[in-house]
Amino acid sequence: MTQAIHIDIKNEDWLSGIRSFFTTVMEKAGIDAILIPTRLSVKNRIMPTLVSDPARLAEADPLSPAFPVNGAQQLAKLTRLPAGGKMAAVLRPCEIRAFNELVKLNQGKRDDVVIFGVDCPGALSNSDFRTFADQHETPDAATRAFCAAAFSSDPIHENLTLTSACRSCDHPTPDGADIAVALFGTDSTKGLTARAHTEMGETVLTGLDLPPAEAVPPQQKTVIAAMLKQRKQYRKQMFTAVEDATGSIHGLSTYLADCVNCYNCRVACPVCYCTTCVFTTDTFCHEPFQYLQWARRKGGVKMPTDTLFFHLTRMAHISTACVGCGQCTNACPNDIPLSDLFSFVAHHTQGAFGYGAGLDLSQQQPMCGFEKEEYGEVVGLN
Amino acid sequence: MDPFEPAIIAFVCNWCTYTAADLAGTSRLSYPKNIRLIRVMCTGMVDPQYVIKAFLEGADGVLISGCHPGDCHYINGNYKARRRVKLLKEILPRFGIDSRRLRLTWIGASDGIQFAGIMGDLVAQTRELGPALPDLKMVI
Amino acid sequence: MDQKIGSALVVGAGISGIRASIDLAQMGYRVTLADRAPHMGGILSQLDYQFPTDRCGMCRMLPMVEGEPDKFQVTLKQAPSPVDPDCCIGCGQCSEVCPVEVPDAFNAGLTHRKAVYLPVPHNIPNTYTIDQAACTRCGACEPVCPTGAIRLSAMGRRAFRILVVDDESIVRNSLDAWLGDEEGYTVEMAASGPEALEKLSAAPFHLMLLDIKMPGMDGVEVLEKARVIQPALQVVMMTAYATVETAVDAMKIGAMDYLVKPFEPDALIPKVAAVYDAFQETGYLKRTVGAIVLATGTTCFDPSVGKNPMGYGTVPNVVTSLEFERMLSGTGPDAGRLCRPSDKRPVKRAAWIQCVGSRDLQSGADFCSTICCMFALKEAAVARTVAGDDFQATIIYMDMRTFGKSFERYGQQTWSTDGVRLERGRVHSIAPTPGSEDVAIRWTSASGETREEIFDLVVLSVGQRANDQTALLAEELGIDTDGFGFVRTVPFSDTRTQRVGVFAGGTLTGPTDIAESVIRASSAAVNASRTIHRAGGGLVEKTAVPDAYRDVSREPPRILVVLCRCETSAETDSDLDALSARLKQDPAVTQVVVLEHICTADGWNALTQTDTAGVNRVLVGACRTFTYGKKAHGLAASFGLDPSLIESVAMDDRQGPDAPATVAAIMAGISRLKNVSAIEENSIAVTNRALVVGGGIAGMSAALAIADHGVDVTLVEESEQLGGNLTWLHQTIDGAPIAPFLDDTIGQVDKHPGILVMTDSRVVGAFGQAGHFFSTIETAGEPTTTVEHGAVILATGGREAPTDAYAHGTSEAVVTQRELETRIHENRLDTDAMKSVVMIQCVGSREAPRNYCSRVCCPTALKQALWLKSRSPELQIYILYRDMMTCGLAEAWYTEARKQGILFFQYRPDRKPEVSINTGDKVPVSVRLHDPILDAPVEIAADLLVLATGIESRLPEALALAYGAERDQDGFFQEADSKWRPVEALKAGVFGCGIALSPRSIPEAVATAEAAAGRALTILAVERLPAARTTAIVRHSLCTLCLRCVDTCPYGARFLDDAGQRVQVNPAMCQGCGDCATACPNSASIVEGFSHRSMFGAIEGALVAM
Amino acid sequence: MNPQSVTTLPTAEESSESLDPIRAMVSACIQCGTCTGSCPNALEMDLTPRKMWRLVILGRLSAVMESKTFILCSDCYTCTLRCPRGLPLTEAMEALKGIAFARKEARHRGSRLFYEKFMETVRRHGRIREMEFMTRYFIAMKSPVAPFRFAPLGLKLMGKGKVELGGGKSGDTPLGALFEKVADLERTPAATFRKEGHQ
Repeated sequence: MTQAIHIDIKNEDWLSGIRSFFTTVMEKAGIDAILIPTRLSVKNRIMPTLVSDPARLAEADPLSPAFPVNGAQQLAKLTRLPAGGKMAAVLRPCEIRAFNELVKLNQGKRDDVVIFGVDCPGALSNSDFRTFADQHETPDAATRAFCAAAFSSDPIHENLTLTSACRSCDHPTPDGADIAVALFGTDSTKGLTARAHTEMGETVLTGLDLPPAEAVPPQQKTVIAAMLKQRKQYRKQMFTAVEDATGSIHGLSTYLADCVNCYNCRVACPVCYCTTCVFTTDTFCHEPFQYLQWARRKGGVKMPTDTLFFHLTRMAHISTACVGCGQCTNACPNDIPLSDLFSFVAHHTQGAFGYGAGLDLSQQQPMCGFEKEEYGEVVGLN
Repeated sequence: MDPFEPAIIAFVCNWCTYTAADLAGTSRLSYPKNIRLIRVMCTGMVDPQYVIKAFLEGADGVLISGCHPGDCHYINGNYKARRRVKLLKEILPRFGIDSRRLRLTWIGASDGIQFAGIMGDLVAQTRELGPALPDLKMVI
Repeated sequence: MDQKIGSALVVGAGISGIRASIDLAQMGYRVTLADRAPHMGGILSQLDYQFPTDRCGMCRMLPMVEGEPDKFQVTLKQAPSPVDPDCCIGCGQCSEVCPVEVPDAFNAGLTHRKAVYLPVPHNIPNTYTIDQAACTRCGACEPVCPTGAIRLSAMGRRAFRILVVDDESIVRNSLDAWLGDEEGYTVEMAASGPEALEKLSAAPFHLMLLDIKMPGMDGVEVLEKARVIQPALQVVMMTAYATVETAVDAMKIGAMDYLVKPFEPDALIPKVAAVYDAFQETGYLKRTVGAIVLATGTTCFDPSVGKNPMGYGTVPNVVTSLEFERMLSGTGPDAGRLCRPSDKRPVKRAAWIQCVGSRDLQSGADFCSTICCMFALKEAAVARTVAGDDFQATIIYMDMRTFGKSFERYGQQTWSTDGVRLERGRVHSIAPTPGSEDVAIRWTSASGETREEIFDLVVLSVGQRANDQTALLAEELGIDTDGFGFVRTVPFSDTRTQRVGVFAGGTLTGPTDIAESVIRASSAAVNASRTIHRAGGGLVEKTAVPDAYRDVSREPPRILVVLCRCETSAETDSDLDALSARLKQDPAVTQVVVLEHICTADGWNALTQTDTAGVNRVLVGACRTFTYGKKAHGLAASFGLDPSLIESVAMDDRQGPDAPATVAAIMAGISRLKNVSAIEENSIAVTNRALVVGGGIAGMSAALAIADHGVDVTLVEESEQLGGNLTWLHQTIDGAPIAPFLDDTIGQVDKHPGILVMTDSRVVGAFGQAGHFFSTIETAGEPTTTVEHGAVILATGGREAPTDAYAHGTSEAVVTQRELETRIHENRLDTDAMKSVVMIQCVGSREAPRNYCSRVCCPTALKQALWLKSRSPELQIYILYRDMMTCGLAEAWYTEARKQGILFFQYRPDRKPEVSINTGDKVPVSVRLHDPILDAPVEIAADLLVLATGIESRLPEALALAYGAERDQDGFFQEADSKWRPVEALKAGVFGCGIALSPRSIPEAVATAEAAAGRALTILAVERLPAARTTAIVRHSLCTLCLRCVDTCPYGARFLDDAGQRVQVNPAMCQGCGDCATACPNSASIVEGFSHRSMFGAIEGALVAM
Repeated sequence: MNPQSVTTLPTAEESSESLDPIRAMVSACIQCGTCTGSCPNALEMDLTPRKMWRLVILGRLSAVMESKTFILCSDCYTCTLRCPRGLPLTEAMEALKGIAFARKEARHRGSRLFYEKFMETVRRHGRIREMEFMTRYFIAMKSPVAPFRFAPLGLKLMGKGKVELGGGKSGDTPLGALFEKVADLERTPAATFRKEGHQ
């Protein structure tokens, strides 16, 4: 069985090399279709696309800084039930983690899909990407420019404002993929490595007939370590800022003051998996009398109501599954930095249960189990 | 000025703590009037949303109380409740809701006296903490 | 369908009586449950803690279908109660004024209570009762009762009306004094015949004392006329000596007796008492029953009456284990703080003395009380949690009998903690410590030295004794008791008495623990049911169709709020007005009505007659809730509304009606009503067939018990023949041969038209739910078949564990107990050629790999040893044991074995015997061991070494899992609750019995089989399984199929449907705990009556009121 | 023979069958130690009663005979009263004394002679005559120091008038016939025990 293969790169053109790699995958591994970020035919915008014709891979662009939606949700739609064919997907590390959480929630299955992950230097918010993409002549040029900056020896480029979720992300490598394509610390002249992390990955790699991987580039470790150091520092600052801003309900209300209850954040959230959110069901369809009663009690009631309730409930429901992808911030029409807040809460709730969202498929979600003897400290009055 | 009287919501399980509360009542044991008992079948039925709702509606303290470990009428609901309380205690204090405002206790059916005692202590402690959300001017 | 309703009488309302009653009632019988005590629960209502949880958990035995007692048709045989339980609101005012104080038996006499009292403080609903023996009938309680619930004056002797008719005032006055003032009857007087007749016309009387010689109308004439007015009246003539003949004539026309004047009270009073007793008799319920289950239980040994009182009653701070249990209790004398009785000092050092009144021939107990070892361990463990970790417990014991399922592990866990010390020894007596209230005790330790230690408190672990009631009952029913007063049963049964139709449950047939009591109760119940069934009484169809309630499902909520008013005052009125106005703010509240004293009969009538035409929900606020029992149904019927649309909330009568707590409760009630919809009766169809897996004695017994009820059974046996372990067993310890019993049982099974036996067959797969399972069965050489059935009983049994310890397998002279049994059975044992036999107990038991007691090995060793001894009296037999587990009546065999000269050596697991095999002419086996009594080595030359290796389970994990049941850590069937539901799995419809549960003897296996059959019949006997009122439902349009609810359900009541597209709930299995609703993030899963909307409303209501 | 030495079973000890009647009396013993705990003389005993009964049950006659435990039994019957098995322990103690005396165990010679001479005085006079009894005892003991060992006790008793000096005032009623009858019975000891029914 093959553990790792070499992806040939010509003229330092990663994009072409990767496209041809996935073409090989489709042809040799019996993949009927592959979910891969691909350019829209109509405009220089990128969306996850389920590609069945290998020729269409010419438009695939898994290296672009575009991150319009979290692909985990899309992959869940594809794998929820048997699809009648073999599929692959190319995902960012945070998308893989989100997908793992969805698998635990029976929303998708990994059995029938080969997941490819690509080292992720980070992404741009939707509006930043639009600006960035429009600055370049061709889509390829935009991606190349991004890669050149992002994978240079100094990974954070001055002109690229990655989202705060990405800048604080401490899992930039796709450890949960069946097959991971390494980019960090790679010598762009020498080609890339795809490494299998699972048995399924090994089977696929074995069938590709590609040359075995060369030695791991010596600088890979140091590049990743340097990046993580920087990100952890950013993360710390971000948490401190959130903590300072939201240390009271008053502070939290202020933080969320611009919220209009559009619920876009939860629509964009990959792990908020309910088809219909409880806040849009009859449970929160209050009687008119209710509003009047609230108004009578406090002298006034802000409408729409239940804003804080919504966000706190979301924290209770999904903070233990939050993978920090940043899509909530990305989706907010009023630019509330929701991702900072949720990452902060998730950091504490996941820490409390010793849980890492999406990192280990075999780890049970904290709210799905119990031990007979645990957390004695929360019991009693003292 | 009157001393601050906290409002406390107590979610009590039908089989143990509710019975203990009833026993305290029939035994003529007094416990503070600040406690509002809400009977649930099992502490495992207490959704974190209920706790959040209670605080947002103005509760100064929330108690969840059920059967002792190993004694749950529904086998293990109390263990699950304990995890949910653990979760809430990680979230709510970050936003200024003191961890001591959310309590979980085990009070068995024959523990009428303990029930009255715990209610007294709970009110005293919460009174000391003061109002939970003094700056919450409107229902939001 | 015109089916006879069978009825049964259960005597004794302890745990076994309740279990038997519930079983019979669930099978559809009318059950009369009788008890002497004014409350149910027996001794267990006094025990707050049970191991292994060290908590109570008794509620888990309650019928899984929550709800209304009358549904089970349990009728209480009741002497008329002076307190009307329907009216009593438990306010306690009567108790406050009662002048009588008596020791409270509930707290084992450690506290006092009034003559009017709550029998069990933590009952719900709880009503007062009057201890008629202690009550002086002073009447103080009657006027203070706010609801008129006390009818003392209409009770007992006061209700017995006597008319004294005599023209002499001195006679009238003295009779009034004797009968009225002294004896407490109601006495009225008439000075002449016409006056007497006038009184008789005006009011009923029970007895007339009638003078014969009166001016005007004489006694005989009065008698004639009186008999026309009140034919049932009893008359005693009073006559002077001269007119005795007239008196005799009077008796011919209906007088019952006469008295010759002058007479003393001693002559009169017994005659009146006899009439009174007869009058009372007629007040009792009389029922014709098809079978009787006796469950009158045992009583605790009273050390003070024994030869050796162990200081009890004389030395301070010596208490019985039952008293100690009450001392630990929250409702006990010190409210759950552990203080010693004499000076209320906290108890930090306590000693338990075991076998007080047990295993003691001097106190007439050649038996083991079975429960005390575990009882003491539990008390020690609980005491440590109550009194703190510095509590030191010392248990002084003879053998530590951790014989039951999981007992050994509980024991190890308890005695391995610091602060719990076990001392093998026996205390001979207890004397006071001069100058101190501490208790000093002296005993000889295992190593032989004499120890003297001082304790704060000494607990006597008192044994069990047959109840004094038992002898009376036995005599009346014509059944036998043994020398100890326990009821004798027929061979191979723990519950059948010699008299057909009379069965015994619980501890009546010998001391046993809770689980076994419950098992015996269920076994007795199913046997009673068989008797009734055989006599033509059937299992009942669902009788009455519930009243059709108005369909209000499409109407918006319109709520009527009824508030109860206790006192009329301007303040109350204005409070009520304010409250009404406040409630009416909610448009859903269409009407608020105030009624007076709903707790009284008038108030209740006013409530039931309230006009509910314009509303579709009703909320009643009163001092006490009416959600229990008949009242809720009564209201539902009079309002024509489904009971779920009627809510009742408690208003605190100590505060005004607008007190925040009251308002909060009412608002919560309104919120619940707004969000509730009438629930349609859920039920699921039942396949009336049982599958029994395993054709040993347990499987066969279960199959027969079920098939005898007309329910078909498929019995699957893996081997080619039925019989299991009984095929190699020779005889029982009391010498009963096993083969005839086995042949008879197999014969019954073979002949039974309702039982299909499949030998050489195995269950290879199964799925389904209670009421409807599908099992795939593979039979050797035949195509697989699928059986549809409503319940399954796993009776897969066990086998003797293999061993290679003590040189087993290397010599013909080393055998296991089973191999010995086989040699005896096959006549291959030459007892005459042997001089000595050694038996080693606990080989691989009570430690890894089988860390449990196999229970049968000690009695088996005794059986074999006694058999060998009877064959060859000169044969020397040595039994090497750790603790002799001869529980209950098996203890007598231990005594017998000792008397026969069989020698016993105790060994510790860290100092096991050593065995070597000799060659040549030497005696084949040498056994070396350490005798702890002599503290010296012993060497035994043995011709035969017999190893007791214990029993291991034969329940395959895959089989258990196929039915959604689990195995415990030792591989046995995991019961739903070790005490209260010992033969059923957590998953409804799946039962276990016999050795599959845990190692046990033949009668014990049969009892579990019958118990499992009885529990299964509660499902199989009905056509549709009713669902609990509070169950969870799935709102499919919201469901995202994450299956968290399926995973979290503790009852396995949720499943994904065949298409994998919908989560379904089996309403018969769902218990309504709501865990699924909490696990579900978007309320796709909700529990009826506890929706988020309703809970949010309750929370808001509570806080709005503040 | 040391009780701590190895016990070999089945017992090979000669003449251990003389223990059989006593074994039968105590065979139901469960070695709980209540007898030892309740015995007022236990502290003086070289073997606790429990150990001694164990040796009896194991048939170790010589080890039992070497012990003075049964000799020290003062027949207070506390153990018999307290024994949970209801065993006739005091009588078994007596029976052991009987065996020891019958075997003329050297170790128990003093006790044996004390009893013998006591009973002889009783046989001759129908009552105890202290001076004659002690004189006979001293002669039988053939020990020059024996009188001196008893001197302090004797003087103390004399001082209280508890010892009748000289021929005495009361008349004698010799009990020879009675003693012969008992001797007759004792020739069949097993039968006696069975008759008294201590099984």
